[in-house]
Amino acid sequence: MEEKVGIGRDTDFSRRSILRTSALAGAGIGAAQLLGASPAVALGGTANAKLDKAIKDMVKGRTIKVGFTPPVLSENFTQIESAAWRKMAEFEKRFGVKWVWERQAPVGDFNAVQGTLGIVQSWISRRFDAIAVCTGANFATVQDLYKTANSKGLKVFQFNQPAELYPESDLETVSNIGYDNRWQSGYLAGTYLAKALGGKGKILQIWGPSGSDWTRGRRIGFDKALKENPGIKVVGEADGGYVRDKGFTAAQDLLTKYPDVNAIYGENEEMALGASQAIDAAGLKHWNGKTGILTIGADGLISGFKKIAEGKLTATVDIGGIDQGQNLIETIFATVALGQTVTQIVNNPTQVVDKSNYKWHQAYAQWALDTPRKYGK
Amino acid sequence: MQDNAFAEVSSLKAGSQILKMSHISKRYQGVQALDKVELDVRSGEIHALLGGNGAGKSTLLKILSGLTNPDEGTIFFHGQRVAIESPRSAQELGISMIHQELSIIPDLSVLENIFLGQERLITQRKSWSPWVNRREMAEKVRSVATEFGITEEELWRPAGEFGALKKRSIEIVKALVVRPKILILDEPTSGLEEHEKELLFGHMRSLQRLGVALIWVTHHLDEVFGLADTATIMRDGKSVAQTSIEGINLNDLISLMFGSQAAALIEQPKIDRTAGKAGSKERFKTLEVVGFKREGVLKDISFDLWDGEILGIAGLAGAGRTELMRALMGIDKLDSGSINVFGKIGKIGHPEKAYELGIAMVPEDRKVLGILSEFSIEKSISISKLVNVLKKGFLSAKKEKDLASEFISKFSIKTPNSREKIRNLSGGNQQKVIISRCLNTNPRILIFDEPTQGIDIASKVEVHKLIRELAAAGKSVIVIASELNELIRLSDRIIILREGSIVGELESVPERIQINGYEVVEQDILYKSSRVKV
Amino acid sequence: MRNQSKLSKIISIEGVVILAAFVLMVIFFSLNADSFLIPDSIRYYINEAVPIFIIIVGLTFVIIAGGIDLSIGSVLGLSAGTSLMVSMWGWPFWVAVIVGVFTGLAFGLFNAVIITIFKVNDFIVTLGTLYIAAGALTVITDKIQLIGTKDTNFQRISDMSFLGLTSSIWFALVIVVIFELILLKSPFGRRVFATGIGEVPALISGINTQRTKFGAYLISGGLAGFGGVLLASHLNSVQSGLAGGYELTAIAGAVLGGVSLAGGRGSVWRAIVGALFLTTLNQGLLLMGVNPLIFQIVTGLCILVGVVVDRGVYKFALTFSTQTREVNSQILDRKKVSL
Amino acid sequence: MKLNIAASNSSKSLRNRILQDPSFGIVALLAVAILAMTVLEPSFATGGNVTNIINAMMTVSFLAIGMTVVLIAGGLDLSVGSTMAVTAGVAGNFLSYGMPMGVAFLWALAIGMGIGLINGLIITKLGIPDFIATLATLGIGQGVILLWTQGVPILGYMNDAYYYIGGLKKIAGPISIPMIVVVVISVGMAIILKRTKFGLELYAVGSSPISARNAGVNVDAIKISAYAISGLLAAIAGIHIAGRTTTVPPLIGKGYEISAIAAAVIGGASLLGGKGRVIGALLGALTLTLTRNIINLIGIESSWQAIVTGSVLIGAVLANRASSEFGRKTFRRGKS
Repeated sequence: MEEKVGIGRDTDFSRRSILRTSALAGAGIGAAQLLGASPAVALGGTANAKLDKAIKDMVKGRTIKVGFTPPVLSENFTQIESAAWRKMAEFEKRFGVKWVWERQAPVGDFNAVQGTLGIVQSWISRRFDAIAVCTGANFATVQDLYKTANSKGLKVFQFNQPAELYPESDLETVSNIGYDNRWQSGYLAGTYLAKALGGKGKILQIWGPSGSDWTRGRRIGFDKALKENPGIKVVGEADGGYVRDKGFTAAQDLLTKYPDVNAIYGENEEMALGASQAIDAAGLKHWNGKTGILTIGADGLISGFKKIAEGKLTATVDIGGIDQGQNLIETIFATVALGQTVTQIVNNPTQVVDKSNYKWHQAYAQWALDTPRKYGK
Repeated sequence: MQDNAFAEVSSLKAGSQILKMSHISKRYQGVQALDKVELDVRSGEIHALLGGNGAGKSTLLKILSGLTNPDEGTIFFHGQRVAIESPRSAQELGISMIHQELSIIPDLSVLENIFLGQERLITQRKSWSPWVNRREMAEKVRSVATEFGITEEELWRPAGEFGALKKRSIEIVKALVVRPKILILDEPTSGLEEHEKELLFGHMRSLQRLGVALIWVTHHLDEVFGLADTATIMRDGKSVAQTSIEGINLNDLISLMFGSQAAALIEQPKIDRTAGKAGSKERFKTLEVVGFKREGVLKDISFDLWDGEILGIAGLAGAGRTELMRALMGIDKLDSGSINVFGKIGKIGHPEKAYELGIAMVPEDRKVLGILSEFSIEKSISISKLVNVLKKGFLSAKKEKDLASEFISKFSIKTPNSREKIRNLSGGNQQKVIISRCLNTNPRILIFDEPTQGIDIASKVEVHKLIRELAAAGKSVIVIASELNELIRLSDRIIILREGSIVGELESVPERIQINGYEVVEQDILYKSSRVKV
Repeated sequence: MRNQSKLSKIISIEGVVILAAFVLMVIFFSLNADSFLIPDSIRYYINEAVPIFIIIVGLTFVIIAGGIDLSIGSVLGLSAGTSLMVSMWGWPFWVAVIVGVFTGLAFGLFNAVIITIFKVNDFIVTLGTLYIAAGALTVITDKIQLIGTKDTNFQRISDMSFLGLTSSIWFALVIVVIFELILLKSPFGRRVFATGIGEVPALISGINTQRTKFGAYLISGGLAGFGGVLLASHLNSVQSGLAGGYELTAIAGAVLGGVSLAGGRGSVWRAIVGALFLTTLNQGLLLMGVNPLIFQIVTGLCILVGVVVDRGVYKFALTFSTQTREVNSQILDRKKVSL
Repeated sequence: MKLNIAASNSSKSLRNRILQDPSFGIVALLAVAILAMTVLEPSFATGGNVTNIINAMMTVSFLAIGMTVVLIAGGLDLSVGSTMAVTAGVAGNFLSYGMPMGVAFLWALAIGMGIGLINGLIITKLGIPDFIATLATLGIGQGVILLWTQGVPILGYMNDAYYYIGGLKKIAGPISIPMIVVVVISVGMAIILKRTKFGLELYAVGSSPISARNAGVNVDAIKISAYAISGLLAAIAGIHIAGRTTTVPPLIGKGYEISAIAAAVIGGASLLGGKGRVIGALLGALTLTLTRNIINLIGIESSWQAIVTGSVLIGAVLANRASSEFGRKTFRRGKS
């Protein structure tokens, strides 16, 4: 499973190499890491003016209409969107492509399936060029609609979606830009936690809403980590609904019963932050490297990094939101404007972030948020 | 239109003028409800405000009690011009009102109901004080409450637990406890028993002696004599006369109230009922009630009902008259007892069943229990037996219309058309629609609970006529009426209830009246229904 | 005065105002939103709204009978879950349909029993069953991933095409027509109205009001069940939280269409127009590319304005048809009298 | 009969008084649950857990008290959740702009009360049914906060004082500021309901608006005040929850209106108006919080949570009904 990590799959790399070589920044941090360059350097560079011109001629200043629909408005999706804008601004400058960007999120919670369907359908009616979807709807629900979109010549992309849970052959999207929730999030968190605790300890888990695909995926990975570390015992779990106050209350209840736990896993960062507050409220100690309660979440939010800096959150899995945003635009550009093909699954690099490495993750996220241009209304 | 229509019929009694309403006009969305009305009230008088339904009495009282504001006109209170903008400002002036419809707030305790809105007047505290002190209130209202039969314990119970009668007492106590300068009584005796009426009248007199002016609206013209000093008579939104009661008779009043129509009302129509009853046919039993029991309400009640007769049920409040009828209709569950309707023996578990067996009821308290306000006349009439208007399993608009038209012409229901909503009709016409509804089920037994409550004299006469006609046509009729006069004059036979038991029965009432005179019959019933158990 | 009475006659035809507003909105969007009038797009959003149209029919019965049913949304979701589950087990499609409808009926029955026999407040009971149905769906989807049946018959229930419309839409149309007939033309429907106008006078008129209410809740539950079947067949996948919140759209739509929450007033087609108004508003705004964050604001304002206008018209019509002097202020009082 | 009230009340047996209390059913239910949990789950009856439960019930308590006031007046307020979210946003955002805490809170309170006033005005002056009016303002409120924040949580407004206000830091032992605020508000509101004219008029308006009007009560003013109180309490809840969660996600208030209604009704308030008590609202909030606490402690699978909550709601209302029915019957029997 290790080989699945990152964008390191051969096919993927070679097919997208045109963009890569022309602009390092395009590959985001994933490529930057691989090629040993920092994003800041890559940004200013126009490595190959000829190539840029050739692409520019091909694009002919065309406009690409993109619809972007996250399942809910939240910090995580704001970061992804901002990263996408950054890339759009760059491509606009280099290749003369114009963008129409529309972001619509179903108003409601993670389960507002019908909302997402309606939004996507309206874009199909309005003949958008590309549609980027992340939805709490389960995989099966949306495939029919994607098929319709395909048949009308629209390109549908998913981002941040646990596509790995379904057979690749069933996916009707052009590409899924995301990461593997099982190994790149659940398993990473589990092993980090086990390692930090020295392979022994009692832990609590706060999960998202029962039955959601993210939860399902991360649980598979976390369970595998638990199997490999039999010394780690899950003593309690609860539903935190992906939101902070519920995560807080759930963790508070569980901490009363098990004040002696060594770690709390919050399936997403909001809930992990809620758990961190519960530790404060219960007057317990945060993890200091040896003792206290370790907290780990997943997302890679600016607010999470701040808490890591304060020592209130031990770690989080940065799910590569910035890279997802950037890669999403790259893929859209490559397929829509250049007519290339891409792999169906594009997994971005993820990493456990703790006090040792949070600074550059934070700076990277901030870089994306400071996008030179905003799109959409 | 005609200012000079207002005429002083006879000279007024002495006493200083406390209230003068002058040139009061009010339009309700296109309808002239009041047209330059004059009202002149002196302290220490009982001033009857008379008129048919729709004459504008209620609107005038609403203006006086601050519930609505006049379009034009002036109000003088003790010679001072005042504006009565809200119920509160009416209270400040010392104007209290007992409403025609029960104005009780069910979730508040009896005590709270009494002092709600008049805390300051009761305690004489500063108006800005936000506090209420229930104990203090209880002290202040206890004596008046006890007089009207409200016990200490009852003061603290939610008012919703009590029946209509006690609620009326609560309202009266509420009005009296603030020692008003003007007390408005809108049909205060409706639903009251004879002895309670007397109690109320006594109170009215004592208030009068204290110098309180009482404005009294009533449909019971006979009550007016001997109690009221003055009467203002209204017709079609105008005040047509103000007269002293002394030296005027009932017929004069009716003439003033109804103008040209009055003649028809004064002569009561006679219906020949012997045809239906004493013909060659033998009388047969339509209903047999056996051993009705319900804990605390009904104690082993049995009686029979014959075709073509009007059975009156007399009794004081709490005697169980309405409860008996509700049990008969299957509204309340019985502990034991059964009925026999034309040989069908059993229990009635639900009004639906009662209608199936041929029993129909015209309930008391029309606004709350009677009408389905949103329904048109057509729908109101057909609802109890929809089978009659079905065509191939669906409701037929035509059949409903025909059915309604039949009753409209038969009972001369006054309405622009059969699609008019029932709530837009006057009380009397509403009552006729409800009777039509019952008749549509082709009942053999009809129950009338307070059939003429809150309707004007003209309608009352018509309803009485209708009841007699029904009996003449062979139906069995049961009548409950608090007004003994009405009950006695309507019924062929009267059974008397007391504390849930039958304590007496009077056969052939009309004959008895002829032989012994009305007074004797009334005394007899009063004696039996109020006698204390030995 | 004559003109006024003519005008009042026209606008007092119940439902005319909301219909007019709907037409105006359609004109506005066809001018301002590209591809609003494309048949595909219309078909699509109406198809998506079918479950709401179906539950609004049952809801109309309940509201006219003087009750409220908050559970219909999540009952619809649960029924979708049970029917799809059964179909995924390999049972024939008609078994799945029956299971779905019976799931709805079971909740309708439960609501009806607690409300009419135990006499607990309808709002609270159906709020409780809302939780229970939503929870049951969560439990099911937590155990089994309801991601599609292979039974094409089950899928065809909703997606067959006939005269250019999907079978879903046809089902909705048939249901609307049948239940409108029942409501307006059958004795049961008449009793529903009577019960909603006043339980006590209805009872005294010989109507079994409890049975009538019972029936209304059963219809509401059963239709929610059937709506669930259609939704499951259409999506061929079900997840927790499905259709949660539909009840609010349905209630808002019904009220906008002039179904009075106080009971006793309304009709199925008007409720449908109300719902159509809301879904079309949503679709139009989507197609105009309006920021969806202000959808709720616009929708909220539309509901407020719509209801104000509807009531205004009702009062206006009332005034001019009234012959008597007394304007009954009690008609607008929602307090119900109990025996 | 020179009995005073106390005497007349005590003339009924203490047993009957307890049994007839409108909240008896729910108290009994709670007592059984608490007793069972104490026996079954050692960590339940610990001081830590008790403070947890109390802290967790604060938000719903504020809303439930407000909701009770509205229900007493015969209304319904579905907008409290979004009002809470909006005011939490106001408090957080204004603080992060560097506004002094008191001023920011005043703004939040004023806006909460303003929303309540608007609700009241729409309902009374435009005659829109409360359900629909507040459903609309619920949507509008949610839209406003989403539009304002663009979906991004409001961050970075926490300061030391706010940790105390949010109850995350305690002032003495287990006592936190929100607890004190809840107690003060409960006592204050109970006094208002029981001892003032305004309270009496609230019940009167809810029980029978027409009769109340006849008695000289300004029905509209009372109703509007009830909604204003509800909005004000929603704002207090908003200020509190912003401190408790340390960030304000835009959808923070979602579903709270339902919890508030459920709590108020479990506590004996009637949706038909005229009934309800502050203590009932607190009991209702406790019931909901306790349910979740028990689910978490005994490790019921989280997917069952909604089913349990729904059942508890119906069960609690049935229990209340049973006890009030008993109260009426004993009174009747005593009378006859």
